[in-house]
Amino acid sequence: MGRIPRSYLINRLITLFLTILIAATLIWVIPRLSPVDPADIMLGRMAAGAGSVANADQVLAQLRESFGLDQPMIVQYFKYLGNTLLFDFGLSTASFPTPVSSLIARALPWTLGLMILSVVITFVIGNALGAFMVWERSPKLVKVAIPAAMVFTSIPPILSGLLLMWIFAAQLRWFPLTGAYGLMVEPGWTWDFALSVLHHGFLPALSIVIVTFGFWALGMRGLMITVQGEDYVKLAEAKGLRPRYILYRYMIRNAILPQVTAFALKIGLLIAGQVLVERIFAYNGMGKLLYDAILDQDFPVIQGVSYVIILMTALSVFLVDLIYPFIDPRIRHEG
Amino acid sequence: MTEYSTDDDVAPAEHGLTREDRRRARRMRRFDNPWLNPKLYWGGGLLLGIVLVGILGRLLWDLDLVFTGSGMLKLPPVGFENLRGQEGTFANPLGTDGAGRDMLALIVIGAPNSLFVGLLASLIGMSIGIFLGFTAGYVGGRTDDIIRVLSDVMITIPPLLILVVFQSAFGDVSLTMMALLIAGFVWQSPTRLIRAQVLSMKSSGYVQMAKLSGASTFDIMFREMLPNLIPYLFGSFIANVTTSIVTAVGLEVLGLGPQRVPTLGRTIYEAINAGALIQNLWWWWGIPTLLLAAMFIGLLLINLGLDEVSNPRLRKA
Amino acid sequence: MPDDPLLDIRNVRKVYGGPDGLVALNDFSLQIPRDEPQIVTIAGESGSGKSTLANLVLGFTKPTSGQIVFDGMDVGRLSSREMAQYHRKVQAVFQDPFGSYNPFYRVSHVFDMVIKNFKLADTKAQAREMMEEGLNAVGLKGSDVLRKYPHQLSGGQRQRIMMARAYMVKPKLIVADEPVSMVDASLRASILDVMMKLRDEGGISFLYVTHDLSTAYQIGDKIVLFYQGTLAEEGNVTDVITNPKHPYVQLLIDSVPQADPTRRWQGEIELPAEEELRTARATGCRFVPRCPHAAEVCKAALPPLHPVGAPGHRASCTLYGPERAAAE
Amino acid sequence: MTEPRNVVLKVRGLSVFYATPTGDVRATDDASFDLYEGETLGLVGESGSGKTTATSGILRMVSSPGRIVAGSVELDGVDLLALKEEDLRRQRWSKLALIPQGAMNSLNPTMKISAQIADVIRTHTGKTPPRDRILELFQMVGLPGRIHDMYPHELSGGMKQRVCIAMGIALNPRVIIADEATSALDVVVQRVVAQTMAKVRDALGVSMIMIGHDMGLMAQMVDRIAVMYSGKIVEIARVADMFARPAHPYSKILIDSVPSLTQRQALRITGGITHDPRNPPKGCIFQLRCPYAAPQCREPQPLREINPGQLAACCRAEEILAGTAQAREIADA
Amino acid sequence: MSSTRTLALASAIALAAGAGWAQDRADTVIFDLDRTIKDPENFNWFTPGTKRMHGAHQAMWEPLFILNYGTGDLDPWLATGYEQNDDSTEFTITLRDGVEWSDGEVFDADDVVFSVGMALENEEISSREASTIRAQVASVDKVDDLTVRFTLTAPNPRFIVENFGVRIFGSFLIMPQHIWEGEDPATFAFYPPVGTGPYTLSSVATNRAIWERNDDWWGAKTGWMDLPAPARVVFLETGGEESRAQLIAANELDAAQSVSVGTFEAIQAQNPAVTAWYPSYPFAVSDPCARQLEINTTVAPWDDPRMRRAVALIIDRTQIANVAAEGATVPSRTMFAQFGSMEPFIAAVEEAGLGLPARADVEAGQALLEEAGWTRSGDYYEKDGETLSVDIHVNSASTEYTRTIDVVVEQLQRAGIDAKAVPVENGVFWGEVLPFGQYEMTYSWLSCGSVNEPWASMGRYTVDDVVPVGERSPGFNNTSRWDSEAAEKYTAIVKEIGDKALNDPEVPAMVAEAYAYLDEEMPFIPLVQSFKLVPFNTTYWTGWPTDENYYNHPFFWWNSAHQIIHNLEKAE
Repeated sequence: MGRIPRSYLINRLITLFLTILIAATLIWVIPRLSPVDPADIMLGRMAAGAGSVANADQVLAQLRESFGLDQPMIVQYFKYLGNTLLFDFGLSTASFPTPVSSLIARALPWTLGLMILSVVITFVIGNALGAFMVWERSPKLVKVAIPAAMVFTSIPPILSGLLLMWIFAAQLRWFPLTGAYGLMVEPGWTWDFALSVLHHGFLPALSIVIVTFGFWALGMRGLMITVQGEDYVKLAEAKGLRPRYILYRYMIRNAILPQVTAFALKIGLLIAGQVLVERIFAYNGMGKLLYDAILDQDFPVIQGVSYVIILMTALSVFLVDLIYPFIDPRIRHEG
Repeated sequence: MTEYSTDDDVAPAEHGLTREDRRRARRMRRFDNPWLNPKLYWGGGLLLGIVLVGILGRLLWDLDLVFTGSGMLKLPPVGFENLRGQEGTFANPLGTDGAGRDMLALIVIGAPNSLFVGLLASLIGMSIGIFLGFTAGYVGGRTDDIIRVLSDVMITIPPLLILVVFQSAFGDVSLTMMALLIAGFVWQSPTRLIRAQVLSMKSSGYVQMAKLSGASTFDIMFREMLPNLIPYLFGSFIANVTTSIVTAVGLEVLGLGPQRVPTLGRTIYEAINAGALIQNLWWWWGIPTLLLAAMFIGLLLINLGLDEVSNPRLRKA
Repeated sequence: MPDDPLLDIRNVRKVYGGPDGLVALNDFSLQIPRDEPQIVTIAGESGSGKSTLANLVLGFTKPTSGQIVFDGMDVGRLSSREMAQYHRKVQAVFQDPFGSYNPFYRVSHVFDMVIKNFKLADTKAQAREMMEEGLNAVGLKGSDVLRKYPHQLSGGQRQRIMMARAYMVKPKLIVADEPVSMVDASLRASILDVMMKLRDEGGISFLYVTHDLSTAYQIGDKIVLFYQGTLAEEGNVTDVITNPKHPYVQLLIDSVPQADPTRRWQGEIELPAEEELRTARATGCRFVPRCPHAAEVCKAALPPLHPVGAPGHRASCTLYGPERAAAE
Repeated sequence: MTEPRNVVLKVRGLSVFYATPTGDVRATDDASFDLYEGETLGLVGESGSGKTTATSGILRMVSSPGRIVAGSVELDGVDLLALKEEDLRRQRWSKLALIPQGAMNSLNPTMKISAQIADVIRTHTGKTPPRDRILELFQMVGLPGRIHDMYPHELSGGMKQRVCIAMGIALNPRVIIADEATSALDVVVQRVVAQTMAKVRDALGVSMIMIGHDMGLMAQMVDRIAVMYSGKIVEIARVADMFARPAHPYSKILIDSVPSLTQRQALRITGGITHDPRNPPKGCIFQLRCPYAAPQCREPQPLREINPGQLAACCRAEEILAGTAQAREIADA
Repeated sequence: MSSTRTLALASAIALAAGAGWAQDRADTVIFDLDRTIKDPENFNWFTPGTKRMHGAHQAMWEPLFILNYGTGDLDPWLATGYEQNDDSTEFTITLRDGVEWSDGEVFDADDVVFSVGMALENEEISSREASTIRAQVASVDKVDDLTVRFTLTAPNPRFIVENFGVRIFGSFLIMPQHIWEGEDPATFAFYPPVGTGPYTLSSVATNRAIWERNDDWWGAKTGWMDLPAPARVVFLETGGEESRAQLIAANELDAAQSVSVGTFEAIQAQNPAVTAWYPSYPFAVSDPCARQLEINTTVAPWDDPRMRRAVALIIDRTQIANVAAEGATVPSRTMFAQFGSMEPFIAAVEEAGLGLPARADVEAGQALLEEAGWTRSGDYYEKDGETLSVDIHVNSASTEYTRTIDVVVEQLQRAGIDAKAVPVENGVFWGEVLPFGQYEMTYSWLSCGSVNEPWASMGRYTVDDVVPVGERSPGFNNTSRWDSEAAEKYTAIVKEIGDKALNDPEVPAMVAEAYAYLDEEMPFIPLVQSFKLVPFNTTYWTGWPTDENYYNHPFFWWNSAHQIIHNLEKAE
């Protein structure tokens, strides 16, 4: 274990590259299959706001040029690929002429923060619940938790968000209704700001947590049951080790391994699920950005956000694959 | 430390049994048959219930009530009162939504629609999965490599995103179209699963026996291997139905997906957009959510049951 | 007789995983005569190549080099139709009596398959009769077992049904791959007995693949002993077991626990570390790292088979050939 | 032959049942035996005979749907079955260690070998053992020191089995139970491991219960032997007595079924049918397969002393010993 | 974690975050912002994408005039008045004396000339106001420090109200020359921004902008107007109807963007301090863009005016108001938005016996169909074996749109026309369907424009703007492609109106005359007024605009919101 053979690395890098290439191509090709001219859409939005547009043809020609739509498709495609690799997604059509990359750069930290917060909580709670559900010594209460957990999983995250907002923010007033930090708090590396961010992030994170932890719990339950039947767990009991130690070191440690891979794969889905939660909490992350972009038909932004999310997923899968041998000594990279 | 096994080397004695014994033996066999699993039945029952709502509702209820303005707006279910003090009537037993559409009619049409998308997407995904999985596992070599890399790559791409791009570009789609799109993202895991199973089965005793018995490749794949894959296929199918419904509802709640066809997700989207929560129109968002929950719990139970079928260890826990 | 053997294995070599891969079977030759049914034991530890040989003979894998000729057919080059014909003549019984059954079907499925694919019977009644006959040969009754599911039978029953199935095809050769190792001791005899009966009364030869020298000694005619893919010693089973020549075979026989408390193991043996075993795969005698008689000459090349007494009794060891003397 | 010896482990009336909807399966039924200081007792039986269940009962590690129905397991006078859970945990391994079957899967794949030995020492002594102590244990079982920092998957089967032995002796327990400890190994490796086990046992003077199905291995390793059939102990005797003159028909079949490497002889085949474990026959458990079954076998057959040191559960034991028993006196029920 | 501990932790955080804010809240007015501030550090309003409704043009940048929707007059703001020549090609604006930028520099005619000059000289700056200026203005000159003269390319009596009067949403905003001088107006970020208003930017992020009162504001110094009461103005992104409703109910918002009637009722049930334009049902105020059914007059059978009139008669506009708007709006009497300042024109049309009744007359409609040769057979009308059918395109972006069309479809179906709704994406709708005439009928509000005079709306259906189907309608005008004899006569009268001064007394009669052609041929069918239900919270602030306190409309996201802020008073 440990050392990563070069052939394996190359193999994985090729898959990574392919993933990114295919994804980037898909999100470029699909909008172009649509019969609609993106420049028309932009003009249409101007009209939708005001009812009319003066000098429409002149504006259109200008838009076409600034989006490179006057060039042949194949040139557009390769330019797109090249630019995308450099994180240049062009200009937003809805908030022209802001570059998409700067919109993403502004939104990304919030999404990452919220996601890491919720994902870590979900992962920990879900897996712990799943583990305790199987563990013989855990209280009965925990063992009936799974059906309850799964009921939550069926709720769309937007509803859980609204319900939580209704209960904890509107009625109980424990948490703020919207935003990523307090109205009068200035962003910066201060305690006030950090506390405010935590305080504001709690409900959005929770609404993601309660609809996703069931997934982890269920997965962990299955894995734990398998591990529970393993001979080494029985031997550990015969060894007279303390039950908690067995639970952590012999059971969870082994059962959690496949969950780590699932974790990486889930990251992309999580951001997708975060879209609406960010919207209702007016939390200005990638999800909100994407949601607005969908409403505005802002394809450069949709493409950019999708690309970044896919990149994150692909990279996290790639990284997990690379570090897997370090957490599971049985796995060796095969060339 | 093998577990105590009751099925190895012990043939049940069939001699000198009284009628009582035989009845007991029959009951015992039913217990031994893993398919007779309460979870499977409860789960199946829940789903069947939703299908029944669709079928009976079509027979017994006037579905024209699903049109805008067919009733008073925001009427509560029978026995409740809304904020304006209007009481529910039997003309709209589950109340109406903000456009005066009858909730019962919405559900009678919407719930089977949501299930339909899930089932169709999963069915198509499974078919692709079975085809590619068997090809990869049985043919192997370069073909296997290509299929594996492709499915690895596709597993990494979050389907919702691609669907969002697609939907934003194309606008309205039909239920079938949406199912087809989702199907494009649910074939990977059955492919992987079947490939792995086919690989392990390829060297199993009974496949070798079938070869020795002169069975054709077709027979081996579909008469020997496939029946034994049924619990896995079924499990994977059910899991995919869940994924597909989640994806479809996700799109619908974003306001994407079919615009004109009532689905549970679409109804929730409209409820949220109209501020149903603050208006206390709980039936508007609550009933579809409840049905979705029933659907997911049904699917979950079936899946848990299937897990127990294919993995006897789970039966105890 | 030697002109046209039933089974002729000629210098067969099987390498897994490319040219530098693991040599599972190294230039092996064996003949089973046509008109004198025999039980030929293929013995060795796990990883010795004996199961590879079974798979090669059954046509499940193809040799890397060399030929397996059965009844004039080159087993490595059969089309799928010819393979079916081949399997009418060569059948098998596997180690795991449970795994050999498709759990989805009733026991009768294993018979139905053969009858259908090999067109053994024209009518249902005829088929039924055939099954019954096959089952009678192994001491079972069709009404007791055919309608059951495999898990409802005991391990011994399952394995005997497998024998009945193989017998029903009326093959000339049955590859029995560890047929009794997963069957309880008190039931083993019944299966071994069926094998002997099929040889003596059915005229069927057996390739009896096993790690258990005792049963081989009890029922076998000829024995071939493998060590890490190479043939260590071969000969008449009585000669080899009572008078082993190869140091490995000697060690092996010495290590079999005797069911006699008065004759316990004498002395201790050392096992080399795994690395040494691995490096030993390259050239020369594979047993060098563990051999008490190892000499430099043993590392040079794989020792050829030297006759060691009784006719057909040969061992691959420099102790019995000229090269050792030459080196010393 | 009758030197007075201390009883280390006293098992009385141990019954472990498995619940099924149609009644209990009596996996181990009323098992009683003594284990003397320094001796090795063999517990043989075929699959389903309940020998492994008996081990679980002794270790009090029966998992659902099984349960210990009755009996006592006294280790140095302390009844393990009556202890509180925490006290039982302290007794485990320090007094009663286990060398498991299938060492392949008995080691935690994500822990280093040394850590898995160290944790049991630390738990029971409260002190982390020095590296030297672990290496010493390795040496005792003939393992190289370099495996200290290795993971289980890096070892061969024989080495893993020896790791388990090293683990078993780490706390100098009073009793070691070796459950089919060598049955998955190749013949030569089996011999090495078995001899290692014997050597360590003799060096430490520990008592041992060897569970197995291989009569040959039993003959090599044990002092006394107990034969189980379908949950019942049907005979206990010194190993020499057992092989020379078995008193129970099943013991006789087991011994006869071992093929010899010294002389070719006709195969001896036993007939009869095994019974449904949920529905055992009344009386002798073996009557359906017994070649000497007689009408009186319908009565319960307790374990009784036939000769000094030899107990058997058969009403016709004397006849069998004398060679006068007539075969099959009752028709198949 | 135990629940009590969670609770304790939560309240600890809440306390820490909320400390000190309570007393500030009373001095702060919080407005709703319905979108993300995509690029918070860019205050260049010349570029498209609205970069001003987060307070920039409500609290910082002041307009020259503000159109009063109640009176139809232009209330002077940074300007004191204007004069125009007889043919409306030259306008002279007088600026207020003493106006200062928030950085202390003087605001004068140079700034106006410079700002307009930027719009004229830079083709690439593309905000709607800038491109309108570019289309209309030939030259701009400084007469003196407080006087500016515009020379137009063509007569336009509405020049001031269109460009500097906040007619709809914004006006052409004057930028400080001393900062913009030498910058590229297409890329300059203008951060931190400077304006003449009583507030300066304190902090801005993607979800909110905070403005602090400038107690040194020129308006107070010159005595023109008192300092506004709120010490701080916040524009806060709320995210969706549900959360804005909860925020305003929880007193965390003082003015919210439009909500539905049901939501408003729910808010009021929780918080009686929340009010709207009308104190009771229907609460809402009209929006300047009345809704209509646009008909493509080139497609058979709808090229027959009788058919269009038939549809107009069949549609029950009261039901639309009740179902789609929950009764928050009323059926349109004419094509115009029903503001006080439009009343003379609407009345003139009605007096001429034109306009539409609130209720349907299905039988009259069906008679017209039969007159056109259709006969009813079973469910639908038929002619020459063809069923009478129509596809109605509808933008799927809002449920208001789809719901209205649902109702229309039902009404037409019942009357025997096989109507079908075709929902299309927002972008497709505006990008393809409307401008290129790719529809039979569609739901739109393209007669939008008039709020104090009739021409802006009427001028959009002249024959000058007719293009064939498949070509882009200029400025989304006359997308119906109404091009008949009647249309030409209509066009002639409308052009005449366009050349008259804003309050010329002849205009109402001319409107009625022109409207007769429109009414006869129905290139579009006015449906209902659109509505905005804007909730205001009186817990901390009073003085919100209402029907009774009609100093102007309540659209606080418009450039006119300066008036609202100045009218606010602390609640007792």
